[in-house]
Amino acid sequence: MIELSDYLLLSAILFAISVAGIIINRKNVITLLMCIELMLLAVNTNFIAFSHFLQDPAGQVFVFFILTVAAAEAAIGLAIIVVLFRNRATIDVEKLNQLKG
Amino acid sequence: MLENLPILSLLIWLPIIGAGVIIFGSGQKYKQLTQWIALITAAVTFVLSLWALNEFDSSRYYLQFVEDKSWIDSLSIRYSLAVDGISLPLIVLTSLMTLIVIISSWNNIKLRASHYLAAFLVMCGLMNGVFAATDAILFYVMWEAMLIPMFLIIGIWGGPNRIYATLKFFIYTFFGSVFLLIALIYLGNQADSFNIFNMHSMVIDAEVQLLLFFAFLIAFAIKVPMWPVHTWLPDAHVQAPTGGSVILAAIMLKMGTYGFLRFMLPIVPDASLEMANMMIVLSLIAVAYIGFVALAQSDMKKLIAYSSIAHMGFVTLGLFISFALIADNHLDAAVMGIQGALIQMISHGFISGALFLSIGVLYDRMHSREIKDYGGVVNKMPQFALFFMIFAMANSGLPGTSGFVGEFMVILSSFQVSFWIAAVSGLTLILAAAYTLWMYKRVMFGDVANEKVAALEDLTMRETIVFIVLAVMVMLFGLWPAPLLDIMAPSVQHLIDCNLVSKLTPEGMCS
Amino acid sequence: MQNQLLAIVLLPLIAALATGFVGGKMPRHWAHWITTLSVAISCFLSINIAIGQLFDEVQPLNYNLYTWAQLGGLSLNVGFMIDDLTATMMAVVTFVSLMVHIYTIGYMKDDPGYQRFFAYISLFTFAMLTLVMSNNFLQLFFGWEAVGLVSYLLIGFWYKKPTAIFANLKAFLVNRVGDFGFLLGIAGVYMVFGTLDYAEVFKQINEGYTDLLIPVSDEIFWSATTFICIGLFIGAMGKSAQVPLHVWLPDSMEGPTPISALIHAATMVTAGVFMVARMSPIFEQSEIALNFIMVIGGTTALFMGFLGVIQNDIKRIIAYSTLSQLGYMVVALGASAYSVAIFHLVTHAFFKALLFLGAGSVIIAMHHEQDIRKMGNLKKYMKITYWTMLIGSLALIGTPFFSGFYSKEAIIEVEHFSKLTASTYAYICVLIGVFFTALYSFRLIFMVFHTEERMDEKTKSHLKESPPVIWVPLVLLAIPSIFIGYFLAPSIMSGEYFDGAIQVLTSHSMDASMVEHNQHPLYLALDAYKTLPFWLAMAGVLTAYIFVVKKPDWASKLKKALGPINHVLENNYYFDKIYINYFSAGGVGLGNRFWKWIDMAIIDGVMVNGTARLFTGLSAQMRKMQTGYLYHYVFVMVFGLLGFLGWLYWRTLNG
Amino acid sequence: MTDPVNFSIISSEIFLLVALCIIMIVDLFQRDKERKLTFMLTQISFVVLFIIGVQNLGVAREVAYSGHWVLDQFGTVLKLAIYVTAFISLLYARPFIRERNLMRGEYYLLTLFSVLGMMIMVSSGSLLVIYLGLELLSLSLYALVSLQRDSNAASEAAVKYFVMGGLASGFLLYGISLVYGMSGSILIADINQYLANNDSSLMIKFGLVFIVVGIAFKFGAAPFHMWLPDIYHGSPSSITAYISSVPKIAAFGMAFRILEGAFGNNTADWASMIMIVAMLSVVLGNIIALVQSNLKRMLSYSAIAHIGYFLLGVSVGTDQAFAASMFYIIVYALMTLAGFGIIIFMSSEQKDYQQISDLRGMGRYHPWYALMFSLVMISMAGIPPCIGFWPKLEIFRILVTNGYVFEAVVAIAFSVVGLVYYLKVIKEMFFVDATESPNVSTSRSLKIALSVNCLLLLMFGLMPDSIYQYCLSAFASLS
Amino acid sequence: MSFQVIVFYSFAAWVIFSALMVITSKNSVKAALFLVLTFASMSAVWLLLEAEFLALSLIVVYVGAVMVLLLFVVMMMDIDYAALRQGFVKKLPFAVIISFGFFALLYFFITHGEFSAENYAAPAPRDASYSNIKELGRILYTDYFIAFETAAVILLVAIISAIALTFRGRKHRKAQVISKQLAANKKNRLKIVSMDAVVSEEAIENNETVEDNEVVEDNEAVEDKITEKVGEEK
Repeated sequence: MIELSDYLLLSAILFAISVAGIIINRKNVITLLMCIELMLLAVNTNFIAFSHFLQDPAGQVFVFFILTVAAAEAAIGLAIIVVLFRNRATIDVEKLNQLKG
Repeated sequence: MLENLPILSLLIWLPIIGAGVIIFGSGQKYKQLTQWIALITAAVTFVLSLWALNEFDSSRYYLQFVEDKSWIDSLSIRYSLAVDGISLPLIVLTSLMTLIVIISSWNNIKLRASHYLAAFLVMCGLMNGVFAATDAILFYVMWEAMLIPMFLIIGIWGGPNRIYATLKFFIYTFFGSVFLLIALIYLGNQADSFNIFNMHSMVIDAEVQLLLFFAFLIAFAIKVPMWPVHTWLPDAHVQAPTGGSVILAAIMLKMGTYGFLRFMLPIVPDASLEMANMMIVLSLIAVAYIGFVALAQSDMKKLIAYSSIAHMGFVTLGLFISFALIADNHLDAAVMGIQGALIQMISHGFISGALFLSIGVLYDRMHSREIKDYGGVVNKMPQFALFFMIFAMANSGLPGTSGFVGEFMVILSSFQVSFWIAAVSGLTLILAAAYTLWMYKRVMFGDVANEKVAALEDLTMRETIVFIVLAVMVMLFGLWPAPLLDIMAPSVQHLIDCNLVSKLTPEGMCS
Repeated sequence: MQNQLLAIVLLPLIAALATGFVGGKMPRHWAHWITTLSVAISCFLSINIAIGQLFDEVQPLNYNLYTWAQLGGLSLNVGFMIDDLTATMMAVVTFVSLMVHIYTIGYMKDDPGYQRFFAYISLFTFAMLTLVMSNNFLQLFFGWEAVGLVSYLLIGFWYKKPTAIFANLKAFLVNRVGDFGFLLGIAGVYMVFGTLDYAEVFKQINEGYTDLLIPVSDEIFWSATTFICIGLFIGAMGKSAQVPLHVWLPDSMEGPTPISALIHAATMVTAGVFMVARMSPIFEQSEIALNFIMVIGGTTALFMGFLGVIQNDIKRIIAYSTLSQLGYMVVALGASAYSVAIFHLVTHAFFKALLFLGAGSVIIAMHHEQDIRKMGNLKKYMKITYWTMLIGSLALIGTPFFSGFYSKEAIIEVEHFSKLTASTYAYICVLIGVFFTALYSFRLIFMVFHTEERMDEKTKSHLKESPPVIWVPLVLLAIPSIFIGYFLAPSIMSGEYFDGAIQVLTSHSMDASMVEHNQHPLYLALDAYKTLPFWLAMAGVLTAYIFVVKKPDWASKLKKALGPINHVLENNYYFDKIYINYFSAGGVGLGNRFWKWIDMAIIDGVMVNGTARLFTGLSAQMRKMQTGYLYHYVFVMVFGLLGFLGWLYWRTLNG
Repeated sequence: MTDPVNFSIISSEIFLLVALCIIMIVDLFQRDKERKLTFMLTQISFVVLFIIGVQNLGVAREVAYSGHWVLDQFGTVLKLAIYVTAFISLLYARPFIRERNLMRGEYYLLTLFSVLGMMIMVSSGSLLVIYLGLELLSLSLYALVSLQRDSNAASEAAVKYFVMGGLASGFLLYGISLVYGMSGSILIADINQYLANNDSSLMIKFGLVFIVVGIAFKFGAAPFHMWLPDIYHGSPSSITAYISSVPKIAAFGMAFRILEGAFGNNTADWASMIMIVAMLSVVLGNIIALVQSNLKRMLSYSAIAHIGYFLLGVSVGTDQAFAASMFYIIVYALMTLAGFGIIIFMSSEQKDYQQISDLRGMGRYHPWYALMFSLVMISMAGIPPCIGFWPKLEIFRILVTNGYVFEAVVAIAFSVVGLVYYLKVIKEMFFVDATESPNVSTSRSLKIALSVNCLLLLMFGLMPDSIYQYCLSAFASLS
Repeated sequence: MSFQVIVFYSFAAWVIFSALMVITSKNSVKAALFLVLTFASMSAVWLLLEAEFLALSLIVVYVGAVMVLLLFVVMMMDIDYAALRQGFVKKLPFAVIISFGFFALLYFFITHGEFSAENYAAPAPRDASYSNIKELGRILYTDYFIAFETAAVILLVAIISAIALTFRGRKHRKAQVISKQLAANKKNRLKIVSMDAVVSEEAIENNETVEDNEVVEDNEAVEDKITEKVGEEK
């Protein structure tokens, strides 16, 4: 049978990948956005797995709201990226270093 | 009606309110007016302090003019004020010196004069507050707040290197006081109240006492200042405007030794006893080593600043020598040591204040503090030379001036502990005379050295009044210190009877 | 009587304050009237009291004026103690002072600081009186330092003269070195006796007390009494200019001549001698201290005498003579012959003041020329000055019948009979000293008043006798210079004079040995030719005569012959050089090093500013962490998370 | 199964939401370039909210909406602080945004939305609602930061804030999911109940690590502080003033709800972590701030340090400690508002004057404002008699009382380091000679607001109890 | 090995693979498509967990809406992928180490923690009449009333801010426009002004020029404002 920890490990792998993705990506801001979505996906998987094994709908509700928020977040994130691109004509992460020190 | 007057509150808040009025009415247009307001405020404060002195009952020990109001209930911090024979003379000294500073800087400050006066008034109130507070946190608040006006005074009206000096002053002293804060918090927790006098009757075990001792030591030693944390003082003094130097030397340094008396000695007597030898050595270094350093100075203010450190060494010496004396059961000598320290505090207030004013008089006319720029001033300013001579002699501890009294007592009492302590501290007789009179010789005596000296004019009326007051005080306490000592005597006796006993066990403590 | 005492002390003070503070606004002649009158009254009252004490056997008086400070059980007072010793001193002080006041009227006539000068000397009289009349150590110390202060002011009276302001600083500092010891001595007194009151201290001594031991190190302990005595005597060495603290006195001649007479001959310098006599009960307790005193005194008496011979400045000769004579007094103290010391003090006060004032008279006549090589044959112009000075010199060298003879003779005798270890040395010193005293004294007389006229024409044309205001004091001083010894000798020699005021242990007392010499003063003088000192003195005079009058070229030849010795003498045994080059320059250098190396470099540079630099540097480095790169930020954040997880992991594994 | 719907306990939120919609619509039809009406309505709604809040002050603790919503003294006091600080920040913002083409209805709307989010955060009874409130706040802030569309710095700051914020949300959610998995509930009360009955398990600790990281990020505590200086620096100053002050109060609400509300029985599991974070913040913030020459950046590093002090209180974890922290954070919000108020005050004529050296000559040409700013700096440095001293004192007192003497000494020693850079500002204003007057705003309302704000620092400093007693009462009603 | 296990592992593998592709692709479009794949695979896993509604929502919301938006934006920006490609590989090992360490820790806790099969036994499958949607719907509007409303407000904020940030009418892009640059010519750029040698007149001339320019700019600005306003009203 598939145990709870299997699901959790899957989500953990996903989580680690998304973190790695944010660190290694030095060029494209949009990819960062995707990494965050991946991370939320990992969290969601956790919730659903727990919800299933606990037989408690609260986890699923939580995921529902996370999905909602993630959508809103994506919208705002993309808007911000658009603003950035308009200002700089680039979305290169490596060039986002005006503010430092 | 007068009996119910909250005299201590008035002494604190009156000058501060006066300062507030001045700040709001600042500007060149009202310059005259603000000056008069400042003068009147300071004068009233001084009169009030004299009145308090008159009302003060010095026949036996108890706290007087007690005010106790709730302030910060959540922290059990109270607005409580009271004085005893140790703090009251310091309050009078503070009020007097503020008045003197305000008179003496009447026309000397060109840039934002009203703010300058306001700063001094604020400081006067806060310093009175430090001496009057019986709540530890209230004390600390005043203690810290006092730094701000001084910081501004040096920073705004100071000499060319003022920024370095004032930052150093502020940060140095602040650094010290944060440890004080920790200690006070700890004690407040243990005592369930921040009342200083409750702290006096606490049982504290030896290890904690030692930690508290060092916390207090850092805070107060910096303020005194003791060697080796004294280096802020010469810088601050040299850069400060005359009034700033006067207050700094006359009052602010006393805060440190007052702190020793109020906190360190009574609260951690066992640790103090244990560390008394270290303190004595540090004091002796201050006296001898700093005396030599003063000898090498070419800047008058720096010289007097170093001499201040050396003289404050006597205060700390007197305070800590008493531990060794009590241990040997020389109670009379212990009284003498502490009384000597106290009177040295007051006397040094007058003398150093007067010396800095004297240098200010010269600086106002010549815009130089370098000894080598002077020479033969006596030819042009005979009156000034007379006063300066009196103060210089007082500084070198001539009997008959107040400068002698404290040193005499401290040397006498320290001899009971060890010949060597007395011998090293007695070096001041030679060193103080050497650096002060050598400076006097180079500045005042001789033929007129240059054209600038030739253009000097003697004291104005205003300066003369100030100097007469100070000279009278210096001579008065030199020839007859008894009145002052009598005011302090019950408090000192109480200190020795009740506060310097071991705090390791509840036995033998009286409240 | 108490009012009288107060008047004696306070009148000069009030006069001093009056002339000092408002002197500039009053006519010049007011200044001398106020001060001279007040000192005259003081003098009159003092003599009155002295007569009462000495001859009418009025009970000694000891009372407190006011409480200076009350410290626990210890009460420090200001008060007076009047007994034979004090009364004598008061009379001498006020009398000499009065003479000097009168003399000053003439001497300082044209000086711009006229009022100031009177204020100073009046103040000095006050200070000296507080010193001698004190009944406790505190007040003694007050007077002690106060006379030092006035001396400082007076030496630097001509503050424009670089040498004068150098000399006054030097005088003050050297005196401070002495005071340092003195203060420690007082501290010792307080430690041992628990009081600073004379009467109490003496009472404790008489009733027997236990000497304490003062630990100077773990191994070495000193007797507190010895310590006190030596401490106090170091003070006396400063004030009474004993080797090696004598260096200030010759330089102090930079001051106006009246004060040389008043302070540096008659009164202040004898304060040390007075003090030791006053403390005789304590000094008696310590033979070590007495020996020490005797060695110092003998050395001073002899070696300063040598220096007197080679000086050419008229005042300096007298100054060295003073040093030497002070040595005589101190030697007598060491031999427990306190009364003899005081005796010499009194006689010396008169004839030395006389000599100084006479020298002053000469100096005025010479228009402030002090070099005796530029004088000569002044006898022709200044008869009174010549005769009075001759009297003074004769008294000084101990010519029979003159006052100096009795006191000096007594000193030599007590040295002879003293049983202390150092007495032999002291005896030899004082004996040889007699010869040299005569030599330099008469060298001065011959050089100034005889031989050919060496001054320039301009000075010569103005030479004349000084006005009466100057010569009257000379005459008035000349009288006691001749006779006072004759009158005082019997009672002092018999030890009855200071009965009660001075205490001598029987083991130290020389009364018994002195008795056989205790004849009528007239016989004593007539028998003088039998004694060695007389012949030594005569030899001195003769030598002076030969070298100065007969064969002046011999002097320079001798000088050449004694090259190295002469060099040492001319440099004052190198004392000044050592003090200036090593002690004072060394002190300043040490201070400079402390300041530059420890204060500025280590404490300020490394510790204070170093901390500031450390934090600033740290800050500058740490801000570089903030690269501005998003992935670095995330990395740091993840790293923080990993840190916590790792910490949890570690904690889980380790329970 | 469900509670009867009780609108009275969410009256504030309902009011705000209604007001929001009205303002939104009113703004749409506004022709006024100044957006005066929008502004007025916004501020009026804060006033009304404040009144509602004051009426709620004495109300007993109520739990509603299946435990997802809590009305208690704690939340009310925090909300009141939020209203006041937000109100002041908008006062500051007005002249600033007027000159920077930011005077748009969205500015006020987004502010109001974020306030709503914060209200939800501090009143929530479940992790879910906290998360939602947090996101509502965060999303509004992301938008606010990038609202100045033509600014390079602002958009960079927005991207950084967004990415870092998303990451932190992820961490927080991961932690929440684990806690949910263990306790089986997302209701704070249930979790607390579960932990009271069960031992703290490894997974709870594991989840807590993530939660603590998420919370630390929201505060900007080291080492999760990296976003903070850049965001504060890059955002338009008025928005910096806002995001540096108000959300901190809400974040404290969140921290308390989660850490104490849910994990109050397991203080040991998170206290040491918070302590580490706090000490790191104190050290790092104070040190890096030393060499900053840009006032905004300096203040942001100082913010990190302040958060460190504040978290020291949290880490102790007793009610009193939380009260002290609450006191600290409210006071800090007031101080930092005034601090960024300075920058707004300096930045007129459409140019941003942010360097410390730009203050030069303030003491000479504008002595009153120089004095006011000095009060801010003194307060931030924690020197009496300004208010900044008292919360510090209280934090240190809590530390010492609970035996963290060493931590207290280190923290207090670093406050000396902190003093240095605050004094630098005063130095620049007063001690350095200036030949020309520094640039300052002419807006009267800003001047008044700023003076009042700064004087409040002094006034409260003399009567700290006027704030602190409410903080204490917030916790007194809990237990 | 049951069917479910096979499904789980195969989809899990897809999830991991596609997630790795997301973070390693240079091309955003590619990455976005891989993200879609990740989501789709993950929704299959969710189905195993009996979260049918959410599994479908995931596809609808993400794949249908969010990803489209994402792609839209990606396409909209003309990004130079060649430039983005540089300097990527050398940072990879570092990230691998970090993420591996991270995962190792997670692995340790998850496997050593209390989430074992004993504590969390697999629940019995629901019967067919059970409706995931119904249950969620029921509690969403009752127990989770507050959360639901908040989520609604969040969406409102998203709308408002997205509009506020991106909508600005015409001509407000600051980025360089290549076509415009290419189209530029000398006549448009360069204005030749005839000048006299007299200084005072020169000054006047300059002033006039400046004023002219300002007027033009002002007009433009006003126009912009108007269009913006209209846009907002719409």
